[in-house]
Amino acid sequence: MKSSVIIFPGSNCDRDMDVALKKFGFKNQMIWHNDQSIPKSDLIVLPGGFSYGDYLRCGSIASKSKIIRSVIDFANSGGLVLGICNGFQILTESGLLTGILQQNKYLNFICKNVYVKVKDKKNKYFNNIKKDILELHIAHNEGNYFCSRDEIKSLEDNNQIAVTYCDQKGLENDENNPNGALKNIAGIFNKNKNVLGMMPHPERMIDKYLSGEDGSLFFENLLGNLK
Amino acid sequence: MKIKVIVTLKNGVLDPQGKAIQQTLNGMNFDNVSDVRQGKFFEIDVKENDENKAKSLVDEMCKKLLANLVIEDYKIV
Amino acid sequence: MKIKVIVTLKNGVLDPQGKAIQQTLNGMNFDNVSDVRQGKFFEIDVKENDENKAKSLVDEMCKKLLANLVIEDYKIV
Amino acid sequence: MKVTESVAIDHGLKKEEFTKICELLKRTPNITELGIFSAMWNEHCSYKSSRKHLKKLHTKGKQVIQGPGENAGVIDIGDDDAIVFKIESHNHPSFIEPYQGAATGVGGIMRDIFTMGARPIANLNSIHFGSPQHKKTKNLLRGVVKGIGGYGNCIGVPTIAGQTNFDESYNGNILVNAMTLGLVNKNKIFYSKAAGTNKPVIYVGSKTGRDGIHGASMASATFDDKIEEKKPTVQVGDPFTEKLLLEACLELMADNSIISIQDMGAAGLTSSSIEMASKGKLGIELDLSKVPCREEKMTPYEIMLSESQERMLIVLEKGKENYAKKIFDKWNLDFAVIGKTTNSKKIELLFENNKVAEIPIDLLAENSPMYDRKWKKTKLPQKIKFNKDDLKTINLSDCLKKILAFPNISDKKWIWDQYDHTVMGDTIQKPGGDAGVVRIHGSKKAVASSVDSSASYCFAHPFSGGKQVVCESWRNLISVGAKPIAITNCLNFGNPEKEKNMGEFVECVEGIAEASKYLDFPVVSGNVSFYNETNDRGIKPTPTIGGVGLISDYKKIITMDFKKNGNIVYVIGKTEGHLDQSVFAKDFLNEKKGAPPSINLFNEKNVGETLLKLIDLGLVASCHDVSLGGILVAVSKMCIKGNKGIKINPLKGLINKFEYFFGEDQGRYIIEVNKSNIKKVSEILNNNSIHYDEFGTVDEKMLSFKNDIKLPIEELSNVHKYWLRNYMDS
Ligand SMILES: Nc1ncnc2c1ncn2[C@@H]1O[C@H](COP(=O)(O)OP(=O)(O)O)[C@@H](O)[C@H]1O
Ligand SMILES: [Mg+2]
Repeated sequence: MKSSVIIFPGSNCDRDMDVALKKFGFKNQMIWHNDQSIPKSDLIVLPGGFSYGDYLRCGSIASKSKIIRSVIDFANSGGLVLGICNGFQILTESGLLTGILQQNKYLNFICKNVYVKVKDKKNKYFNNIKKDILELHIAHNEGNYFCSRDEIKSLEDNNQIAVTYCDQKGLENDENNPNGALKNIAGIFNKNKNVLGMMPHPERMIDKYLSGEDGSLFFENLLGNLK
Repeated sequence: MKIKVIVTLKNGVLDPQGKAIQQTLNGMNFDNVSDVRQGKFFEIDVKENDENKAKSLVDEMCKKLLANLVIEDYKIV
Repeated sequence: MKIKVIVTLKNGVLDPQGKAIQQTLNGMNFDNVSDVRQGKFFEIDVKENDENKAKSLVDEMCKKLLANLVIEDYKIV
Repeated sequence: MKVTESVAIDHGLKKEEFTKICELLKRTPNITELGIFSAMWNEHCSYKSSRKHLKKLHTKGKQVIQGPGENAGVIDIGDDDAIVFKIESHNHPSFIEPYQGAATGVGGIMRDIFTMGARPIANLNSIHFGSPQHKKTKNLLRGVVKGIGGYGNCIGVPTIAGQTNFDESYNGNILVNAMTLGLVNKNKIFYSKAAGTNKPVIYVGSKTGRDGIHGASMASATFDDKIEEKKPTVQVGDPFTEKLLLEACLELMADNSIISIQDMGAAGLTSSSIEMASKGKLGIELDLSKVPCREEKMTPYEIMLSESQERMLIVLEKGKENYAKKIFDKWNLDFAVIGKTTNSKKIELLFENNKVAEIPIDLLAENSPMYDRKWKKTKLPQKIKFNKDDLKTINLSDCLKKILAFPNISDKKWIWDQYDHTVMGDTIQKPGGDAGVVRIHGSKKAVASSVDSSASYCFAHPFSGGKQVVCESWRNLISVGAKPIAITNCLNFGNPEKEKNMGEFVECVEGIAEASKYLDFPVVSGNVSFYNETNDRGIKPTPTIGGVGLISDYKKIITMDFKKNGNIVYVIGKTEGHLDQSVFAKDFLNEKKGAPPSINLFNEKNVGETLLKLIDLGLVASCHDVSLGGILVAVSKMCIKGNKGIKINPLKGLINKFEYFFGEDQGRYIIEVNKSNIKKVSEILNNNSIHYDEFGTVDEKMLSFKNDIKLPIEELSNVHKYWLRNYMDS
C-alpha cells in the first residue's frame, strides 16, 4: 500500500508519521511541497507541525502552496486524504473540510493524552475498529473547532463528525473538552468520507513505552481497508 | 502606496483572547472595561500609485488570504 | 463607548509573520506587494461617555498591558 | 563619530581597558573597531572574571569527545552515537521581554547544538522567578513559558524536563536557562575552527537588522530603574526560519563541504568570525556590503554588532558554493559569500570598497583581559537549635499538606502541559519524573537528562551548595535507571566586582569541580551569567547543572509512581535529620539561617552505583531521590503519581519525627520493592555497607503514619496539583 506524506516548510511531525505508516506496512514516500505532482498513492497525509510558522492563521499559507491543487484533485477523485493537527488546519483552510480551527479556549498550547469517541464507523478510517473510545494524544495551540450553525447541522445530518473529545467512559462535556471545540469536535470528514481531518495524533500512540497504543488500531484498520 | 486593513472576528464568534484581556484589565482595576475584541491589522505596501487600484488589489488579497470569511470580516481603511 | 487601538511592531523590529505573508502573496501572483507588516487591533468597550476620559484610560491600558513598548508602538484611533 | 574615552565607557569598557586597546593597536580605534573590542572584551564573550576559575572544573573523561570551548560539549554513548549538549542563560532579555527573551534563548541554544552537526532531540529549561506575591512574577512566568513553548514546539523538539523555582532574590532578575541535547554520528561532528586560507566565508539564514545591538554588553550589565531605556536591544525570534535553517544545515552537513561552522549568537558576526579565525590561527576578511540586510543604510558598526537571530557563518570548501547555495535556496534562506579566510591573522573589514576595520585577532581573543578579582570566603554557618517542644505542637498532616502546596514543591504540570513533550516520537519519560528520557531513534538505547539548582544551599554555603547540585543531578539520572555520564553548567551570579558575589562564584565552582571529579561526572560545556543584579540587589548564587545519562535498554527505565499494593518501601542512604536550610525550616518554621546538608561523596557514589545495580537486576519497582522537602514529600509525590497510598512503619530509635520526615540529608533515595525481591535487595545493600530503613508498605489510597497522619491520596493530590494553576488563574 502506497502512502505519501507531504512536507511543508515548518512541518515537524512528518518523520513521526513516516515511522508510523511504515511500522504498519505502508510503503511511504515523502513529498516536498514544491513538487508539482504526487506519485501514485492510496493515501495522502498532511502531517502535523507549524507549516510556515503558523503565521497569519494556522494552515492558511500552506493551503496556498502548489501541491495543494494536486491534493484537492486527488480528494475529488475519491482518494483518501488524512490531515492530522496542522494537516487538519490546512484542510479547512483549503476548503476540503468545513469550518476553522481557532485558538484554544484557555489560550494555552496543550500537550496531553485525551479520549475520543468514534462517532461514525461507515468509513475507511474507523470501520473495523472494535473500540468506541480511543485514547489519543493532542499537542496544539489552535484546535478549537468552529463552524456556522448551518454547517454544523449539515455535518451532523451527514454523519460527518468523526471523533469527539470525551472522558474514559465516553461522556462528552465541557470538562472533557480540552480546547473549547464546538460540540467537542476533534475530527471531521468531508461529505464522501474520504477526507479526514483530526487534531489528535494517532502517530504518537503506537508504542506502550511512549504515550500509549490506541493509534495502532487506527493504522491497522486503515491498512486493512487498502489491502 | 501603503494600504491598511483591519480584520476582525464576526459578531457572534467567540473571542477567547479578547475575553482574557478584558478579565486581565478588570483585574488591574480597569473596572469599567465591559468588552474587548481583538483583531488583526495589516499594512500592505503595494507598488501601485492609483489608490483605487491598490485598494481593489488589497480587497482581493483579503478575500483570498488575509481573512477567513467563515469567522472574520475585513475592512480596508 | 468603544475605543479602537492599533498596536504595531516598531520600525526595524523583525516581523516574521509579515514577511511570510508577503512571500505568500507574491507566490499567489500579487507580484507588486513589496512589504507587509502585521499588527494587532483592539476594540475596547469602556463604560465612560466622555471621549477624552475614555481615551486616556485606554492609553493607560496600552502602556500597562496591550502593547509591549520594548518592541511595539500603539495608536488610539 | 570620534572615539574618545567617554565613548568607550558608554560601550561598557573600563578606562584602563580603553587605554590598553589604544596601546595594543598603537592608535585610537575607529568606532567600528571600538564596537568590536567592546563586544569581544565584555564579560559575556571574554569570560574575563571567570576564566581563571573555570579552569578548575573537571572536564575530562573516557566518554568525553569534546569538552568546554566549542559551541557545545560532546559525549560518546557507544555505537558511533554521540550526544551534543549545552545549557545557556537568557536572563536579562527575558526580564525585559519575557516571551521574546525566552524564545530567543531556546533558539540560541538549539543553534549551538545543530551547528555541531547534531539534530536536537530534547530541550530542558530551568527557570527562576521572584516571589509569587511580587507584582511582576505572574506575567513574567506566563510570558517565559509561552516563549519557551512557542519556540520549541514550533521547531518540533520535545521539552522533556525542567525546573521551576520562586525566591524573592529573583524579583528584579529572573533566570531563564535553556538546555538542548542533540544526536550526532561521532564521526560527523562539525567544529568552529577554520582551516586553510582563501576559503569562502558564507553567511546563511535570516537577514541582518538592527536587532539587539549591544545585547552581549547588556548581558554583562546590571539593571537599574532606567531599565526601560535598554529595551530596543531585545530581539524577536522566528522559530519558523530556525526550523528551515536546521534542516538546511543538516542537509548540507551530509556532504563534506563544510570546513567550519559557527552560529551567530551573542555579538553576532563579530564573535562568530573572530572565534573561527582565532581557533584556526588564521585571518579573516569580510566585505560587509555583501551581508544581506533587512534595513536600509546599515553601517558597518551595526552590521558587525547586530544580534539578529537565526543566522550562521560557514567556512566552505572552495568550489562548493553553488552546491551549498542550492540547498539554502530550496529552504528559502539567504545565502551570501561575504569574505574569505586569510593568513594575515587579522580581521579585516571592507565596506563599499573601503577598509573600515583592521585588528589583529589575538588582541581580541587571547589577549582579551583576564581578571583575578578579589573574593571573600563564606564561613560554614552555625547549626540551628530547634526547640523540640515547639515542634511537638505541629500537626503533621496539616504541615505536610501545607508543604506540598508550597510554590517550590507544588506540581508544575501547568507549565509542561504547554510544552510539546512527545513530538519526534521517542519520549519515554515525560516531564514530571526525576529526569526526562528520550530514546535514541530506532535503537534500544535512551538518554536521560535533568536540570537542577539549589540556590538556598549555595547562598548559605557556596562550596557545599556547588557539590550538592552536582550530586542532585547525578541522583536524578540514577533514579530513572540511567548511568550518569557528564554535565553542563550555567553559572548565574551577581556582580563579580563585589567580593561577596565573586566569592560565591569561586566556591560554587570549586564545589562543582570536586563533586564532578569524584563522581567521574565531567563538565563538558557551560555558560556564565554575571551581573544578575538590580539596584544593588543581587540574586542568590544559582549554578544550574544539566546532567546527561545513558540507559542501555529503554524498557528498563524506572518511574517514581508507586506500583502495587503490598510492595515494600525502603529509604536507602542514612537519615540524620538535617533540618537547617530545609524547606520545613525555611518556609514552614521561617528559620532561614543554618548550614546546608553536607555531602559525603563516598556515600553518594556508593549508594548511587549500588542502586543502579539493583535497577539493572530488575529488583526495583519504582524509585525517587529524596530532595527538597525530605522523605515525606518524596513519598507523597510517589503516592500521588501512582494514585496509591502507603502505610508508614513506626520510626526506630530516638530520632525526632520532624527531623526524620523533613530533614534534607543528601545521598538518599526511596525505592519500592516487590516482596519476592526483598531478600536479594537487602543482601546487595548489606554487602555494599549501605544503610537502609524499611519505611513502609504500599497501600490502598491512604497515606498513614500511626495516629499522626491519615490522609487520602486524593486530598494530597489536590493540594499539590493545583497551586500553580490556581495562582495563574487568580
Ligand atoms: N520549567 C519546567 N519545564 C519542564 N518541566 C518542568 C519544569 N519545571 C518542573 N518540571 C518538571 O516537574 C517535575 C518536578 O520537578 P522538581 O520538583 O524540580 O523535581 P524533584 O522531585 O526531582 O525535586 C520534574 O519532572 C520536572 O522535569
Ligand atoms: Mg528528583
